[in-house]
Amino acid sequence: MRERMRLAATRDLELLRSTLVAGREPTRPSISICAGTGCRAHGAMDLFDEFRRQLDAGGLDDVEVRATGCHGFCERGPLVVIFPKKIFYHGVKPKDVESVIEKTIRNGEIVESLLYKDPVTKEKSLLEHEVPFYAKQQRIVFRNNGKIDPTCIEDYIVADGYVALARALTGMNPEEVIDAVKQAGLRGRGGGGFPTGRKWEICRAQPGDEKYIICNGDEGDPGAFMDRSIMEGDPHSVLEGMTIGAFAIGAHKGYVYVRSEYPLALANLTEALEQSRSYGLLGRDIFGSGFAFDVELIRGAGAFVCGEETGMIASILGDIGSPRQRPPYPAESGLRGKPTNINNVETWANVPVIIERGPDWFAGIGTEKSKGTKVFSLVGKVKNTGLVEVPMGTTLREIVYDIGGGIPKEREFKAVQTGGPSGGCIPESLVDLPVDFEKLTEAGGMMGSGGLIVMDERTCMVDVAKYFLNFLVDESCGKCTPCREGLFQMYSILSRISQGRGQAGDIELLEQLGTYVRDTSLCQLGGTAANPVLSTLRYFRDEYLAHIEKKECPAGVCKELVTFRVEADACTGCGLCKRVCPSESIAGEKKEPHTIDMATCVKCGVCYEECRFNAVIAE
Amino acid sequence: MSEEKPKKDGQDKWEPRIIAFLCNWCSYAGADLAGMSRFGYPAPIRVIKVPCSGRVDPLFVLRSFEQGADMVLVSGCHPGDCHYTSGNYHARRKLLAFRELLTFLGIDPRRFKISWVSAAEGGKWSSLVAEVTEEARALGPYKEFPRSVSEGVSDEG
Amino acid sequence: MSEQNLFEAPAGWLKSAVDALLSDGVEVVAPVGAEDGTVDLAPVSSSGAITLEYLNVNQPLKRLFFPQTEVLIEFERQDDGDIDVKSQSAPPEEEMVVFGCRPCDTAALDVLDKVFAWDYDDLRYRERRERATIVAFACTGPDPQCFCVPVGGSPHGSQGSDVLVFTRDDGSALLEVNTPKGEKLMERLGAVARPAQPDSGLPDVPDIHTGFDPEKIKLWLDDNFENEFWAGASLMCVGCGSCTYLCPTCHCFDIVDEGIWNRGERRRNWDSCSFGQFTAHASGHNPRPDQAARYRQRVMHKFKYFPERFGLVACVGCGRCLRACGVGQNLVSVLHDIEKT
Amino acid sequence: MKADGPATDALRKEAADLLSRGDVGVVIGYGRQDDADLAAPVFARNAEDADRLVFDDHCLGNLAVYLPRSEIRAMGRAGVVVKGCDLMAVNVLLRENVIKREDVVLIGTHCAGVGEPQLEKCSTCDVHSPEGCDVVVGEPVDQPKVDEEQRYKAAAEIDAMSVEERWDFWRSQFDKCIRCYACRQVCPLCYCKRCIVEKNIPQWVATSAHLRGSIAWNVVRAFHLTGRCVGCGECERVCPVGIPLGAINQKMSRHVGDSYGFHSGLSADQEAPFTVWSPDDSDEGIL
Amino acid sequence: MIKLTINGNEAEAAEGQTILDVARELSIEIPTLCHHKAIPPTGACRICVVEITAGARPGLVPACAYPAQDGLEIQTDSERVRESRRMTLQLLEARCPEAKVIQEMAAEYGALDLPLERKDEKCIMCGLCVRVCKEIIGPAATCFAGRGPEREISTPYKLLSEVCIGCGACAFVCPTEAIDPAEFCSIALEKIPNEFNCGLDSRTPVYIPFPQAVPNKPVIDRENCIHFRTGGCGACKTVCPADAIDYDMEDKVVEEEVGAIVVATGYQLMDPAVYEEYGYGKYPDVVTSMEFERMVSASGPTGGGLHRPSNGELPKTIVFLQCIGSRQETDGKPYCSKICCMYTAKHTILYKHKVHDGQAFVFYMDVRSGGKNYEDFVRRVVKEKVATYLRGRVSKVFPRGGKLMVRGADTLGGGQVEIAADMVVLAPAVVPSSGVQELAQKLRIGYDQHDFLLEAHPKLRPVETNTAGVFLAGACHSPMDIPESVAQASAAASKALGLVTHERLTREPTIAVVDELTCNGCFECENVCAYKAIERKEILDKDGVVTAVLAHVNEGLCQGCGACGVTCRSKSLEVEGFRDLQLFSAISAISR
Repeated sequence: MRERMRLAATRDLELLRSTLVAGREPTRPSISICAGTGCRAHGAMDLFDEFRRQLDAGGLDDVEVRATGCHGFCERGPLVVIFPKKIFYHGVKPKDVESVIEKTIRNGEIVESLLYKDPVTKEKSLLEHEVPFYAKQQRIVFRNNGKIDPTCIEDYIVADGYVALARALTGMNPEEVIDAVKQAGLRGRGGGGFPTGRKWEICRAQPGDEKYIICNGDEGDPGAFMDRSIMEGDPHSVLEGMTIGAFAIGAHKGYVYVRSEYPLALANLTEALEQSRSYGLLGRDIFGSGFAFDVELIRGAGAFVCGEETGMIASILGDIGSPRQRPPYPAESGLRGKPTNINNVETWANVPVIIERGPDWFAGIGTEKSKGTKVFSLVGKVKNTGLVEVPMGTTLREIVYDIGGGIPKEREFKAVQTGGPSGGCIPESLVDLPVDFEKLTEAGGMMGSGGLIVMDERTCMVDVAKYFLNFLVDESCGKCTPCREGLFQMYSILSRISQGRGQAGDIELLEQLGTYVRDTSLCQLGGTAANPVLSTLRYFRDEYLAHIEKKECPAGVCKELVTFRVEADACTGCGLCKRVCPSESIAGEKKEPHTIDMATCVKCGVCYEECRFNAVIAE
Repeated sequence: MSEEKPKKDGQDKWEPRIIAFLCNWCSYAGADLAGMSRFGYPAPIRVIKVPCSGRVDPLFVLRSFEQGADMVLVSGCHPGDCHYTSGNYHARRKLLAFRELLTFLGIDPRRFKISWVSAAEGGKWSSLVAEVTEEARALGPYKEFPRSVSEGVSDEG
Repeated sequence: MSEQNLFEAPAGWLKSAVDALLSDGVEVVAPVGAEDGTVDLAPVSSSGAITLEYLNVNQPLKRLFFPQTEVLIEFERQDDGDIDVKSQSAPPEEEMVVFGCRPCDTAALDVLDKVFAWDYDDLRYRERRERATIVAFACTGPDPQCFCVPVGGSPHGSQGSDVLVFTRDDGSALLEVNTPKGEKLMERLGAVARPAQPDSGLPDVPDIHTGFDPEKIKLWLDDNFENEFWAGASLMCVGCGSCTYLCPTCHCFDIVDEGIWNRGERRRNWDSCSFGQFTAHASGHNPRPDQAARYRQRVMHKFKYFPERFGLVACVGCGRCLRACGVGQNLVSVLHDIEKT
Repeated sequence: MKADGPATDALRKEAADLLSRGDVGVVIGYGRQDDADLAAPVFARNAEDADRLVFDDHCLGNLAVYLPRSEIRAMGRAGVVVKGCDLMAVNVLLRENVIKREDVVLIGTHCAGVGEPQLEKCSTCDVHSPEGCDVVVGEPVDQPKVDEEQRYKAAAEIDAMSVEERWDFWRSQFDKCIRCYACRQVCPLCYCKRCIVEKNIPQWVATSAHLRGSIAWNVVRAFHLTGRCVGCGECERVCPVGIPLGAINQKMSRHVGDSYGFHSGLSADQEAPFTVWSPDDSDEGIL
Repeated sequence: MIKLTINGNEAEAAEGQTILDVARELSIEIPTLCHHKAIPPTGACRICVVEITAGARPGLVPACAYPAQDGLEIQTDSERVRESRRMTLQLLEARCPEAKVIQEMAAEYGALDLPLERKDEKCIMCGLCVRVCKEIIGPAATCFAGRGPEREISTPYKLLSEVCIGCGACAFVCPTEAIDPAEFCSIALEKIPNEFNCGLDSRTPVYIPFPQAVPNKPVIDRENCIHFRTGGCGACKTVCPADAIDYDMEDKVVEEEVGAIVVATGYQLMDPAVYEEYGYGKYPDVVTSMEFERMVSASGPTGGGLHRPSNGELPKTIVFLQCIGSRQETDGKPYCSKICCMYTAKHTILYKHKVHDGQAFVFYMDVRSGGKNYEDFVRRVVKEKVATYLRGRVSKVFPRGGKLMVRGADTLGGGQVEIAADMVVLAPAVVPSSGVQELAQKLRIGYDQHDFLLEAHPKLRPVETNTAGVFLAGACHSPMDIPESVAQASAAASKALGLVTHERLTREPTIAVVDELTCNGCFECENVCAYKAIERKEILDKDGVVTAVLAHVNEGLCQGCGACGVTCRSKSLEVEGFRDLQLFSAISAISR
């Protein structure tokens, strides 16, 4: 552990940075291994160890191996980048280490098999940004992800880290900072899209010396992990953003609220806090400006509702995470009754760049009302799942097809669900919708924190609505009647519809309840909770009607309404369905059409899903 | 009419002088009832109506003896029946104590009677009077007791 | 009055005299002892009841002439409504001889005689006095409460007695005859006593240690009707009548009517200036509202008013008031206090 | 007990303190005059007066008799020296609203008995040490066990006689009565502004000193003290003609004691037997 | 000053006021459930939503928790609002079908019967219990646990609460009686029996004694109140919206000078447990008629549901036993309690209303139905076979096979009968309320050997007592039913009015008078006066200083018995007409 000296002034930072840069040979090879949670799941840490072991063993102990934050292309992990050429390998296994060292490190050669090959064009990409997945992205928030070791503050400093803070604290006054953020047009990335600068301004204007800022890292949407990736991969960008924000608002204490399900994010943030403090980047008199600020890390218990700002404030104080009625808004009366500013991780991470590169630069990205980029977690029935950061205004088609690589198994794109569980479904017909706050909302979806779930023809929209509602029923804090009872009843209705017990009037009742829940719930969880139902009803009412009136599930998902059979003509007798059937209900000889015994079939739909010849028919 | 000589009723027969204090609500009413019921009782009894046996100052008894009574009777409501709630209870304590005192001083207690006679007890009244009159007759004139006025000359000098 | 006024009587003389008188039908009143040890003058039916063991008789001599209660008149309402009033007849005319009273008590008769024959001749009193012959016994051993001397008396004083007897321890006695009534008695007794030898000297007069000057006291009383002294002196007095009723000279009385429905009698009863109601008016007003006024009255009457009116102190120094007082009030001390001021 | 004993010293000091502090306007106590048998009352008005106070066995009187008197009340708060027996009379005076407790300072004296020879009542005294006084002076005295029968001995002797004998006995006693009312005047409980004897509309009691009047007087006196008399014996002590009044008082005390469990003077908040009743009172002797 | 508009009315609000506060000041009714004036608002139930139409983001907001803001325009009863409330109520009703408070509100909002999934919760999750405990009382013994529909009221880790002080504030504020601190408090909390319901249910230490109590206000039972026992709690004070709780209040003696007193202390039932043969107190299904009355009362402990106390089942056979203690010369009360025959007839009818196929039996000695239409009523019961009347006494009630065997004689039918009953109702003797003796002694009025108060004359002065100005009404005088009590009360009231409306009182001339010249002020007369007619009169000198306190006779109270005069030793009290002189004269005259 190297000695870290307190940076008493901006000069100290510059000095440190030049020292660090000088100490690094830009030409010397080094290895970045994505150690985001996705890649770790693919064995990234074993890979890391293997590289280290073999390098050391091979006398290459001066080659640095870095475990970096998430690169986003989780579908293909573990991802490895070899510097200085930035050669991009994907799906690297420990067995590949030997050849990578031998070929690429020692000899500068390429291991072809590890390069990305476009599934359509079959072209291989050598560098990361050449991969189509990355090509249409603009990585501002993710500027350092994959490049730096998140546990090493020096890496961040080398990457121009804390320059923005130095500038804000020593060269600007709080108003100027707020103006810059306003001018940049930054809007909250947590979902609401409230202008950040305006929010800061309100909080700053509140009387009193005791103010707080909070970083909302309680990312609870199923399938969303962009905040996690930032906290894991570039924690200092969040801390720097918070410190700048605190300066602008006049707060001296900040909290980062992270759920315990994110152990890596917690570890990296903890490390980052210690390092920042040791450099005096947190604490009193930062950069000699007289400004004092420190951050406390709060571990949440993983309740979705704690993402709601008043719920989070309650949780920080140790209370049960139930939201409270607003107004008063936290900006007026938040934590301990003091003015409190809450921004999402991604929002905070945007702040240093805005200060560093100027608001105009930032404002130049995106659409008229939505500036900058937005990170989406692209999941579902799409080939390239992962985190994507695109400028505001990028169309859904670009995201789903150009970045996501389209729908697998040649199935038809049906809809995309945006905004997390409380978001809405946007149908295929709106696939050219440019994504920004207003457009999504108009279409019945929402930006939310940036979940994008792609659905294909085999997705039952009633089931989708039921799925999300189930999540929300569970995650509702249960405080207010509409959310607790209303969602429960809606879920109950959806359940009976999906079970074929739907009755005339259920759709109207769902709409009635949905509107009621939306209009009267205490917090935004309830306020948006009906979205999955309302938006699917809006675009897929027929599907509901089919369930209710014909007792059919057109997508073949709702088990009670579906039976499976094998279309003998289409069946090639490959036996896949027989292999995957958990209840051994499928029989058939090789090359002969198979049959399903409905008496024992549990309607799991695996055969239906797996059959490559669409020979399994759901009716 | 000479008071100190035995009362003459035509046959030179001495009759005792019995002074009876009767409470208005019970004993007097009882005596009344006896009359209405035509129960007979001896004549020597001389009735003074008082509101309540509790109104009978024990000194009335002494006074009666001084004035020539051979026997004194105080009669009130039965315990618990007092028209005035508790007058007879007070009377009971005082009169019994007074009789105790008189007895101690040598005054024959048989000459001082206390009775409870209710408004309904006309019969009791009648028999009671008969009884005490008989007793008074047997006791004879209460000569020992110093009367207010002696025959002809004053009793003391 | 005969020149011979001293007689010698041998032991047993009293028995003989009493028996003789009784047999003559004379009422004899003599000292009789009671169970509680007190001795009082009472009619005797034999000489055996007489005792000589006493300093003085308990109750004063006056009651023989001025009884505590006596009927004055009787009245009766007639059938026609008229009231028939009968004066009580005079006391019986039988002779009475009183033995054993002391010179102080006989001296007190002087005081009573003056009162009852003053502006009104009290027939009853006079008649009782006239029928009685008083044989007083001279004092042989006065006690500390006795104070006859300062008020003009003497243990051997003959004032008021017809015969004064000097008893001797051996039962014999020397009899000094002071009045014709006495002479008459001696004649009647005849053999019981014989004239004494001229040299039969009288015994020595016992000493009375108490002394004060009634003149001096009167001088003070003359000026001190209103004086804080009375309040202080009377404080302990509880206002009973024992001193007055035992006093041989006190003579206040009250008149009451007693009776039954149609008949009654009017009585004269002793009364006492010590009593709170003594001077109470029917109006409710009481000129002697407190014990101080009443006690002052008692002293004034005896030592100022009476001497002014009758020329003698209305106190004979018998000491009964001192002895009888339940709370220890001492007239002599009070007089001494007056003398001292 | 000697006049110059510790009780006297303590008494004088206490009285002097009370008087000099102005706590009381007078201390009613006993004093000795020459060698008189009876310690006469002393009314100490100041600290010097207090030196005249004594307590010894000549202190027979019951000084409570002075408490109701207007002359004493006019002096202000009164301190009074009380023996245990006297205190009982004070309790009755308190009970009967004659005096207020705050108007008196009770100076109790431990007392082994008074009189030469000792008074009869002292032999059955169970209040040698008065309780409830403001201060108690003298040496505490052992409380011997009291024979209840002894307490009522005089009455019992008379009770043993026949009615006729009793009549003769009392007749001779009452014949002696001179109606001086010393018994009344010395009794602390005979505080009436106007005694019934002095009421003449009607004339309840003949004032004449004849047997009738004296019976009436003695009956009234005894009856009016029934349930109240504390047995201090002053009436009998001061009677100039020696009527055994104590026996009558004993008789009536015993009656209320036996019939109603009442013993007068034990405290100031008793309920006198003639002001209360119980439905369970005996009916014996009632026709 | 904040200016806003509610339903078109301009209103002013102070900083910190909520819309609800302002609306209530304007007497605009807004329903609430989770709101309590004493507890900071939470906005959970959403029943109080109102519509913001201008001045802020339009929409529905909870009036209880939404601050009044300048320029707000609010509709409290718009169709949108009503629809929202209706839905809230339907959802809550689906959750808590039994909750009366919801039913009542739902009735008002015309809630539809939507096909919702129904639960059977008691708790409407308003959270008042948790909030009052934490925010008002302090210990935070209760909390929310679980989320969403699983949210429930619990204690931390669902353990017995060590911090619960058992104050019951939670139960007090709970609108649906869903919480019982006894279930989670580590202190053993004893149920306080509800006296009015014969202890058949329990009540809180602060409670309204009974429905229609006058005044209809709560009282604090100090013996059971946590605050008075421990100094803690204080819940009722903090939650009381009217700030009406004052713990420093002491019982005070209120002295009123009145001209008349009407005694109407009523009656109680004799404890039938003294008759062991009927098993009262031993077998839970043996109840008194009063308990039965409460059971069948709609406002009673069971809300009118008649169940066997032993097992909650419907009593199919019921036996009414008459004269339990009444007309029992030897071991009870010799008198007839008078009301039992009629109320039992009523009870049989009530029973039939509750248990249509039930069988009722009545054991009676005589049916005494004197009174207007009374006999008709009893006849109807008998004729319509509402109940079977058996003339005879019951010798024993004993359990057998889950039933109560009632063994008795049927003297008309002949022989012994034994009925297997589910429930036995006893009609105990009517006795005067306890403590009436003490009261009577205070008032100086008489009472008989059963403690019933005595009238001055049974025929001529039936509502008067011997003490002037004291009158009787109702069963304190003797067993009587409602019409009789009302009649007597009316009579007593008229008598009392007759007394107090006259300028002067008429009284007997024979009353005591005091001779103030001789009165000693010993007040023994006061003690002997049965009528409290002796007063204490202060005698003042000319400077106004009290020189003496002497007896004085209240001429209105004195009845002239003369006991005072006898007690007075100084003879300062005499009764006019019976003066001592008059009696002396009588003695004298009669002695001739």
